[in-house]
Amino acid sequence: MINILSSILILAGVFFYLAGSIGLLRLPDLYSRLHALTKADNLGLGLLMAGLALHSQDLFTMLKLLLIWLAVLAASATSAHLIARQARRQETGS
Amino acid sequence: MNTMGLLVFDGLLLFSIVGLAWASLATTDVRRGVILFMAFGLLLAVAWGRLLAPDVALAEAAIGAGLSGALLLAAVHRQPRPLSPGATHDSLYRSAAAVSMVVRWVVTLLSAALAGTLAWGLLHAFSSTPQDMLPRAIAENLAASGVSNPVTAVLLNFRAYDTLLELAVLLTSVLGIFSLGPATPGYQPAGPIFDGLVRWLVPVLILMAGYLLWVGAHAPGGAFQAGATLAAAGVVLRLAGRARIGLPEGFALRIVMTAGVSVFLLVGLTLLLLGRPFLGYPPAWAGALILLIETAAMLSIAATLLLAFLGGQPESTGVKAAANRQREEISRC
Amino acid sequence: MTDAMIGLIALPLAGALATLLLPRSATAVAIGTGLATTVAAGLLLSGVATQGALHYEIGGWSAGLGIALRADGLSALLLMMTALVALAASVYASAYFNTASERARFWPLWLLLWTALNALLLSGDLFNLYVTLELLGLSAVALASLSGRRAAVAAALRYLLVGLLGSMMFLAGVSLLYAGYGTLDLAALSHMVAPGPSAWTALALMTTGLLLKTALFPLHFWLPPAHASAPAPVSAVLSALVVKAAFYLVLRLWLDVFATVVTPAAANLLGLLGAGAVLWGSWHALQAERLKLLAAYSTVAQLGYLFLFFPLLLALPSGPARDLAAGGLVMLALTHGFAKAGLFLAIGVIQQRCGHDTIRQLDGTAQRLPATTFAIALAGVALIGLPPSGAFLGKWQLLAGAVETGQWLWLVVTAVGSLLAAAYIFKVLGHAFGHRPYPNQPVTVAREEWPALLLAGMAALVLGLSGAPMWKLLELGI
Amino acid sequence: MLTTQILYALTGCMIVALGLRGALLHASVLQRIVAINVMGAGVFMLLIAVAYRGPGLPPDPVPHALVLTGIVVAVSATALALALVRRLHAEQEDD
Repeated sequence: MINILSSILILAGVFFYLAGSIGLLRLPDLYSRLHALTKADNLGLGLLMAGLALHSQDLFTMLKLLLIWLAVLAASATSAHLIARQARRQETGS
Repeated sequence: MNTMGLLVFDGLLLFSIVGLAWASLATTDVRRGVILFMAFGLLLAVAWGRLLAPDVALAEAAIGAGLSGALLLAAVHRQPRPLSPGATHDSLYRSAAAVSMVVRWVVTLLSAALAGTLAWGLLHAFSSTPQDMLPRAIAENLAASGVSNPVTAVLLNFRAYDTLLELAVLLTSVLGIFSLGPATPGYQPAGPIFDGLVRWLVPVLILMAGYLLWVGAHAPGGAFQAGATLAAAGVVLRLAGRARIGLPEGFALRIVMTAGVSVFLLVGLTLLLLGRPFLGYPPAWAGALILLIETAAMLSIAATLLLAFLGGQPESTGVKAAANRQREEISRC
Repeated sequence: MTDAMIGLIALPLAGALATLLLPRSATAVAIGTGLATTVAAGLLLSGVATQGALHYEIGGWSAGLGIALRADGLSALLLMMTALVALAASVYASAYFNTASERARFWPLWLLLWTALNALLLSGDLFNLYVTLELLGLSAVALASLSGRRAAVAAALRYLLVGLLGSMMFLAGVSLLYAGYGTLDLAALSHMVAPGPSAWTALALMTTGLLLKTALFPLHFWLPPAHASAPAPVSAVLSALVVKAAFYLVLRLWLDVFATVVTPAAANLLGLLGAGAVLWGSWHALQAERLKLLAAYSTVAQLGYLFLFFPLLLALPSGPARDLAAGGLVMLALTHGFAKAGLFLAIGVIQQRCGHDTIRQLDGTAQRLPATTFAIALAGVALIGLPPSGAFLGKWQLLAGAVETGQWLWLVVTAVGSLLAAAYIFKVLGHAFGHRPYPNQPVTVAREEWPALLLAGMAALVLGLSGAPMWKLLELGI
Repeated sequence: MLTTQILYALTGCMIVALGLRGALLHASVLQRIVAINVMGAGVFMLLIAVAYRGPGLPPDPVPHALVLTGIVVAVSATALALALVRRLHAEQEDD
């Protein structure tokens, strides 16, 4: 039961990753690509981590997985912000 | 997981690794090349994990991809912009057309021949029965090595002498960098969002470095991974435009830079004076001595990697290295 | 005696740390370290002479599991030469660098370079050799770029990249040997390595990597600019010792580890490259307009002679004739080490005193700097190979071997090379002895002139006359 | 012979060749430095493949230690090379 549930979560995570990657390749401009990448990948990673946490059945491992997700969340949000701000500055030419 | 699935995974991973290596070298845009190289390094870390080499995976991600990438990106950033793409008079840039088609083909064929010969030699080497004397000897002596992670045992006990010289290599590199000029100017202070990230990320990185150092005795980790993590904390502070990035100054800086080699050498020579072989730790003390050496090494590694990122001696130490380069000529013939 | 081996590595390394931590007394610390290291080299040499080849297991772990240091006649002689040359160059450097900041930057890197040379010559482990090669390469590059001038930095960058390429090839060969034989210990490998695809490939890769580092024609392109633009004491050590360290490794691999794998055809290839180096290097030395460039091209040529010995050593059956040829090779290598170091230091004196090293404008140097001019002449005697220099003995054995094995080509190359060497040396001396009035006292600046004079005298006079005991030592080696 | 080991070792050979080609041919010195790093990574892959003993079996720790050393040596050399490049650019701007 837990195995099936974790598999479903992992597969869902992979699906969001795929969507994010397709978005990166197909979307027209930097902002929407950034949007696709960060949002979809963060969600994908979260689902993946949830799936793995269920699979591990160990509280310490679960905490570590949660920590990884939070760290990546913060890092990717910050870097997306920095990239977007830099692009914006270059556009406005200041 | 079944064998077929793993084979597909290996295929995809290796295909991406070769593709990234190719792409990072095929582009004429240096920045793109460096970013692709960093991605290449991250996938290599996955490959090392796949081949059951977690210690190497950690080091690759932190040093191979992370710090090397940061160094290269900073270099790209400082590089003077060519006047028009493809045409520069800079002697560092041989124009692509100057390398004739013939040379290109000869070099390509040579490289392919190298790959072929190397593969031929390796396949022959693999076809003989694997020589497992050494792993067996390590397993037998692991108990006396003071640590239970075999990689740490090799690095800091069985082949500790290699590691001593390796720390000397790091030191040499930084001394060479110092003699080439002062550090690059710092960055502008970061905005609130990046600064907010830095505020909690740096303590986490420091904590993580301590954890990696400690855990290296019995699990993947150790001085190099820990030192790189600590250096990363400094790099993040530097990128956020902080004036203080955790490096001491003057004499204290030199102490930290040399701590790894000094402590290593002192331990080795003290043991020699006590009638043991050079770097021959008594088994009862081995664990403590290794932790002592690793702590000093971690600090040195972190300092040297961070100094390499700064690209020179921090200005505030007051040594104007570049001054007065022209030698006076005492008399003429 | 084995403690001398540890001393040879630990002393200069500790000295490097001390000069870094105490920059004010760096020169005194460095000279003291140099003296101590030279004593250690002397102790090791006498130890090898009395007890035969020595080895030391670091950490007390048996070779293979741990790393072993080894010293035999060949490595002990090279270590002694390294110590004497580096000590003389240290004395010279203490006068050459005249600002405190220059000295503070120079000494730690200098002693790290010395550490690397000693560690390389003592190492008995393939991967440890890779680490020592990198330590040697990085410290040499850092020292070569010390002046910070554009030409020096550009040459140092190329030197570094070529060196890294060489190291990577060497490491690929090491991986291959480890895959095939499961050990990195040189002594163990020399019993295990058998002809076959993996040994051939490993030998080819490692040799190519090392030939890049030792600058054998046609892989020499990086050497002249790097050696000619480095500070004089650094040039001396780069030409005399650093390229020779890589050569030493080629020799070890070919005669020791891969003795059963190498073929006469492969040795002939090395011989041919050596012949190319002799002719090409000597010719360009003759064309050079600056003294330093002349000395650097002459290094390319002199390394060529060393490779002419490979086909002879492989053709001669083991016995007295082969031992004599091997002895000649080592004699030639030692003589070149002393002579080239002396030549570079002497050029350094001229460059500093005259403000240039253009050969055409040397007129009157003999009157103004008699001792330095004499040093150049003595070094010249050794580079040409005139008696009683060690090079004369070396070349004599080369010729004897060539006649014995009927390999006449090497004879012709040696003759032409020596004639060209005579031409470029006499060109320099001709200018130096040009007209200029008033003689001065023979030695004008003792601390700068004596090191060059002693090194050149060692090459031209002492080595040649001390042939017999040295031969005996070498029988313990190769 | 292990399929995984051979697969990774052969990939290592390819990466070595790619790196060598880039190091010899590349126009920009920064990319030559990247190429040498790629070549190094290829050699490291050979070593890690040599260490692999199959799923579930402990790998040989020696090549792992060698590669760790190699990674640190490589980053040291890269840092020095980049400092030389920077100095060269600074000298050029002075001219």
